[in-house]
Amino acid sequence: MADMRLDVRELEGWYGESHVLHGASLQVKRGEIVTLLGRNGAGKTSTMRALAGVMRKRRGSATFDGRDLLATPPHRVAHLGLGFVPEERGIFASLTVRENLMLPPVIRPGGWTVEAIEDLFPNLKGRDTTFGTRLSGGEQQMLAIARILRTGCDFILLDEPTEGLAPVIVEQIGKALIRLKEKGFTVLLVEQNLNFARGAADRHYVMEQGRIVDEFENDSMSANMDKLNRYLGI
Amino acid sequence: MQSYGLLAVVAAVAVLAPLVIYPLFLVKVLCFMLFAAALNLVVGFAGLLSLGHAAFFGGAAYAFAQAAKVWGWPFEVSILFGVVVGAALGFAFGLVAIRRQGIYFTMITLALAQMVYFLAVQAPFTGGEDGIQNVPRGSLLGLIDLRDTITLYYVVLVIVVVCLLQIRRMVHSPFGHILGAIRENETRVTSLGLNTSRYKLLAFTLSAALSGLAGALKASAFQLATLSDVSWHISGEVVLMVLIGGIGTLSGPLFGAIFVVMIGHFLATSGLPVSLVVGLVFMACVMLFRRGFYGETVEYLRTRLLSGPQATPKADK
Amino acid sequence: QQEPVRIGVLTDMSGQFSHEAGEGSVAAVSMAVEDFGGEVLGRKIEVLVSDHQNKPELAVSTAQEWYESRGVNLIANLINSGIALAVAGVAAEHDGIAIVNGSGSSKLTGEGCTPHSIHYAYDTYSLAVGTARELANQGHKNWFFLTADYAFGHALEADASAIVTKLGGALEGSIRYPIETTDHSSFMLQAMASPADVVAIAGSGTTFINAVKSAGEFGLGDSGKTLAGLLVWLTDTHSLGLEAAQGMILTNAFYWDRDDETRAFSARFAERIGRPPHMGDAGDYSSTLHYLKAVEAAGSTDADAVMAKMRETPVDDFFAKGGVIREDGRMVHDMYVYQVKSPDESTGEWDVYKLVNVIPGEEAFRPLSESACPLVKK
Amino acid sequence: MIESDCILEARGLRKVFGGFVAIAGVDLRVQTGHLHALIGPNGAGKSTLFNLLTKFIQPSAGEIRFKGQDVTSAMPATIARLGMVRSFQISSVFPHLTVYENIRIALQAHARDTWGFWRSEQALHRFDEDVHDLMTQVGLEPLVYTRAADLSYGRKRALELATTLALKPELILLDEPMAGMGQEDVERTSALIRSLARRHTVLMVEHNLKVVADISDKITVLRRGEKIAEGSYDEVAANDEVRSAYMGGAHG
Amino acid sequence: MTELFGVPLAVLAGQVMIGLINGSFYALLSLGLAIIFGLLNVINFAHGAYYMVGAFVSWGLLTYAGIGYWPSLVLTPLIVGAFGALFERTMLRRLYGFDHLFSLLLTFGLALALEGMFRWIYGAGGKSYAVPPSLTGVYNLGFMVLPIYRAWVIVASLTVCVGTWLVIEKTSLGARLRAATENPSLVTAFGINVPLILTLTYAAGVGLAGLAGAMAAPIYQVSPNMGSSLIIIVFAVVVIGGMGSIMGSILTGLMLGVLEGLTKVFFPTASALTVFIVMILVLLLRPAGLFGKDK
Ligand SMILES: Nc1ncnc2c1ncn2[C@@H]1O[C@H](COP(=O)(O)OP(=O)(O)OP(=O)(O)O)[C@@H](O)[C@H]1O
Ligand SMILES: Nc1ncnc2c1ncn2[C@@H]1O[C@H](COP(=O)(O)OP(=O)(O)OP(=O)(O)O)[C@@H](O)[C@H]1O
Ligand SMILES: [Mg+2]
Ligand SMILES: [Mg+2]
Repeated sequence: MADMRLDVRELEGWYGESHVLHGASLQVKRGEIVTLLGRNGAGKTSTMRALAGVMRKRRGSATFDGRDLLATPPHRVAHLGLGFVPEERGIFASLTVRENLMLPPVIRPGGWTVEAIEDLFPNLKGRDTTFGTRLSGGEQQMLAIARILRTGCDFILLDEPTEGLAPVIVEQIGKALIRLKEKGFTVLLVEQNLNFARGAADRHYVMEQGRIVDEFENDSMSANMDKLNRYLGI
Repeated sequence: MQSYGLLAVVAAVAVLAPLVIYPLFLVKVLCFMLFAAALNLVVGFAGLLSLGHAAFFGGAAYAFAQAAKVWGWPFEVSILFGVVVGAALGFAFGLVAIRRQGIYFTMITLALAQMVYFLAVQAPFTGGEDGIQNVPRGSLLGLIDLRDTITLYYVVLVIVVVCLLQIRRMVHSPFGHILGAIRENETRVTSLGLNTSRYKLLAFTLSAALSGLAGALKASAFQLATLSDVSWHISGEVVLMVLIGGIGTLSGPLFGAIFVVMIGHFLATSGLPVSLVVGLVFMACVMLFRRGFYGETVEYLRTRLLSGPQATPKADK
Repeated sequence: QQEPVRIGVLTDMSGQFSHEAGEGSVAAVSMAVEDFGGEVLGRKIEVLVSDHQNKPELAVSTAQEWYESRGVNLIANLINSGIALAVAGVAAEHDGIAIVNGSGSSKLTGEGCTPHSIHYAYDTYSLAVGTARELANQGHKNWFFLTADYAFGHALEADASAIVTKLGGALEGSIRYPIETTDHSSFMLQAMASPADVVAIAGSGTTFINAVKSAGEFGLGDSGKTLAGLLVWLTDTHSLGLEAAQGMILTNAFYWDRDDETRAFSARFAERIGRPPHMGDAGDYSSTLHYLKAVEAAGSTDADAVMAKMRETPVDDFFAKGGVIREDGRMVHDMYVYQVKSPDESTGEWDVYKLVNVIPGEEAFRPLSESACPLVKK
Repeated sequence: MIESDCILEARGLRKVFGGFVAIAGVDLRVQTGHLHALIGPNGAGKSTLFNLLTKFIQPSAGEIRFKGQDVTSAMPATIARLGMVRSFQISSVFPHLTVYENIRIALQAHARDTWGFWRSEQALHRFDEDVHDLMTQVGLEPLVYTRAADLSYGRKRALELATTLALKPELILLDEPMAGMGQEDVERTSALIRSLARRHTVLMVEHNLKVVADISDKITVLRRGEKIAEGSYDEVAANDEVRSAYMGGAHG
Repeated sequence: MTELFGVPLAVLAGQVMIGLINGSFYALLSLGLAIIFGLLNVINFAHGAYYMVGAFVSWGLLTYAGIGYWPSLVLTPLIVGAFGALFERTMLRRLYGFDHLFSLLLTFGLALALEGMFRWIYGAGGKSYAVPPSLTGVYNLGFMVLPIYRAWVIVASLTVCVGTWLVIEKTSLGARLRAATENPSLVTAFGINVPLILTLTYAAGVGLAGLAGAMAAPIYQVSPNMGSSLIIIVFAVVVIGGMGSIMGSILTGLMLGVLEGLTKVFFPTASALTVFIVMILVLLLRPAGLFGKDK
């Protein structure tokens, strides 16, 4: 299938000796925004890490644009067009805001300009020389998203982007996601904020104990609310 | 129980050893065991890598030699004096160094120890590079004549065992737990309302006092105190002992001390280039046994035989 | 089968002093044993070697073990003054003998003297005497000291300045440089700025070599001052090179190219380890041989008996003529003052010194009347 | 004058970071027994204000009073000992210790049982019961022997809360306690915080408006280091400035 | 003659000059150390040993291959750097995830081993390396003679220092290096080949030490322990300058050289202590070092 971008089958993963992914399978098509939902500890972040190459001990198969992700050396993954915004933000303390922003190499043309980024996140304006981790928690989150937008990648792994952000900013990020989607970006999103997820996504996967256990179209979300509440323990 | 059996074997070996092995060598091993265990108290359990412990060890050796030889104080008082000097130096070092963390701490301890070294080179009472020789051993409490090395061995054995038990207790004590927590996340401990510097300072001083005891005992056994005891090579060597044995394990440093002291003796007559071999051993230990021989073995047994998810040794951060 | 006679060479085999002792002393002692025939009193002679790694406690425990349970009768070389003093003490408590050729500390025959120890080849006093007298004779009387700031350096400086003043010279100043100093040019400049006409370096090993190098670099020679080395090993001069060292005055107990006897020994020695012997090596050989002769004469290895024989018999070999071991353990023999040749004068790699003076034994060493040794009856 | 029902009072607090004004003269009064929420856009200075109150950083100007006592120049440890304890925005636990040990350390600190280097480990068993109580409160009891490092994000937050509670503080400062938690945890935790507020005073930073609306007694809104509104949720939610700067289209 | 505190000004001027020379050595050595620390978080205890190896390589090139001073100024850093790269690839790399204690101990062991090996092969006494003919002779400055070789050393090492600084601070390479230290796996996930840059950084750092060794060879005795007596001082320089601050180490190196030079005049016995006393004072008063940034 030509518009299939990410195809993950029976993905297993380990942190050292501890086995945390137990055969997760999921697919993402071009231009889709897909979320991973699940309780704390379900393995959402681990899935992202496994795909981005941060988690090294993996088994199963994961192809991205037809290429075998698991066989790609970790520093080549980004060059395939896969951008990663980690859960813990990963802002570098010894780099200034500017340096943090410019750090990921541009992998292809078409990335956002610094102006466009500052428009989306006005907080970052004028903070170029501040050290990264001096920013407030929310500002760090913005920076983490911003620097990936710059690289020109068109598939983004986004781990809880709204965590710690003020409602206005969350709204803006929601809009930004829609804009990205219009531009042809594909996004795999981990999100705890259900409202946000419903507003942005096309499809949702539900994870439990390192497996994908269910899948909904966004449209059928309301119909499946009971089931979802059970999964998420609400 | 099994461990009692093991304990009995160890005790028997310790008591009978001087019949087989040269007693002065054994005393040296004991002193370095104590020294390594004392250093491990700060390196392994408080996360403070000191490269300045030679100052306490050697400083106490000089103190002991001065007291016993020049002032003619009795054995136990002179030893105590050595401990006090070690502790005082440790306290002074601590006051300065504890304020900084990580490598800065290490560098300050190294610098302070170098200062002590230079003072020892130049101060009149240390005898410079000649050192202080022929220090009398005297007798314990005026009763037990220590001139016989075997007697001395048993006395040192008792002292060292008592200290090791105390160290063991300390590590598991309420204080020990706080230390461990400080090593893990100092800011968090501060936010729990504790002044972390004081805990580190106490740990450092205790460690220095015990190192001083080791140094004083060694000086009494060999009847001399010399520059080599305060040089940074000794600091490095004792770190090696701790590392080889296993940082943050209780019995590891003891094995480390035995191993390193034995290597020194073995190399003396082997005809091999000593520092080349020691350097290679050092590198091999870091690469292969990051938890130390002891820790690595325990870990192996744990994962292969028990395969239980017990807490791993605290070394690998 | 009788228990062999054992000689232990306790020295620095691989550390900072290994080029001043180490291999050379082992070779020298072994040669002495072979030359003696490998047997004494019908017992084989065995040579043990231990690398003390400059750790006094290692040296002491080795020495104790050797004397007590390994049947060692003589411990030889003993470089590193702390170790030499300690082992001399150990020897005194056992039925063993220690002969020091490595360390130069004059404490060994002073407050640290023992009935079982001998200080053989040289000491700080004799080195200072030779050089100071020679320079005074040449009319250089105003001295400036660059002294390594440790006991050995202090002793060299004290001994030399006592003689300089005795000979009517003046002390223009002295600088004590820390032993860790790598760059001596600063001190050299200060010395050059002083009115002294002799700049004496009271230090040894690499720091000595670096000091001499900086003297050359900053043109000490051009300023009309003379450089004096207070402890210079043949190997130091060799590794400095004549270009840098030429003209320097120094005192030594032995030089390989002194006469036919020394040349003969040196040729054999060089065959073994690839370089001629220096005073330590020659002393190790000579003293070992002297010891073995004394054992034979005494008919036993009992330390007191052998010591008595060694004192009774004068040393007469290529190293010393009519050398005598005094009651403080000092072996008294002639010392030699040399000047380093210029590259033009030299005909070979090791042809580095020319003899300028001989100091007779009785003048070369500290007189017994000034001795701090408790064994000396005054 | 400080009224007796006001546990914490800050006047004219100001903090400048190399020219950047993070807190521009804020007055804050926290009433005893209240659950007081601090909200505001990102970078408004909420965490900085927390840091100032707990003395992790020094204010450039201003005065802080806790229980009527001037603590402007006290050490962080002193503050904690007086009964004002915080949790961190970014998780702060002892990663290599187990959940159990993490909590026990806090109990030890509270009981001042920290110096006895000569005492045996047995002495620590007296805390067991309290540890279990706390673990149950935050829902961690199945994970007693798990190392903190192996916990998922949300559970680390719960653990941190438990250690904070162990200090039996009079005033608890919580910096985004619900960040990163799943729905399930959010509900449990907000219930927990509400129950806490019955015994302790709580000052809390939180972006989850639903939670803020549900449980807080009083809300202070910061923006760019300044206080722009204060009052009940309805009051501040009605404030236009607050809506445009912070809430956007979202209403509690 | 004019005097200051009883010391002729001319002598003082000479001492300052000498201090600068030593300082430029300190700067060159601590630069490499600072790079390795700042970017790899490794306390490279073997730095002094690499310096020593550099001097020996240079001596060996001349003795065994007849390669003279100028080519060896280029070859030596490359050879030493290549050795460093090999060491990093095979051993050091495996310790990155662990406490910095381990890399410190590993390099400590390497230092011992290298020193022991060279002593074993070449003896403790060392070798001499002649000043290259094109640089022999002296300038007469009036208050002192300045050997031409020493003047060259100042110029050369300062040029190298400033060049290195420019590369690290003014290029994106520097930022990548710093980021890679903090969180290598994330930087890798951004598409940067972290292992490669780390290797190159280490190689460059020790290459600088090798270069310093090659430049020192004609001045000092090329001996196995020439590094170990310097290493602690160089460490102190880096700590005083501010760990990881490149410019800090350069300036501090120079400053301490001069300061030490002056102590050698006024209080020679304590000159070895100067650096340590300064270090302790600085750390107490300015914890992050003179030029370090508070983190
Ligand atoms: N670094 C790690 N080492 C060992 N185990 C880990 C590590 N990180 C996470 N785990 C474990 O892996 C499992 C999955 O965690 P993961 O972080 O993927 O969950 P998550 O779904 O992202 O949860 P959350 O919503 O809390 O972020 C959990 O049981 C967690 O305890
Ligand atoms: N040490 C510092 N140096 C420079 N600027 C700082 C420092 N600490 C905080 N700031 C700045 O001060 C402002 C307030 O930060 P603070 O962390 O208090 O925000 P916050 O209200 O907690 O935001 P968030 O909701 O995103 O966590 C931010 O713009 C931040 O960048
Ligand atoms: Mg997650
Ligand atoms: Mg915040």
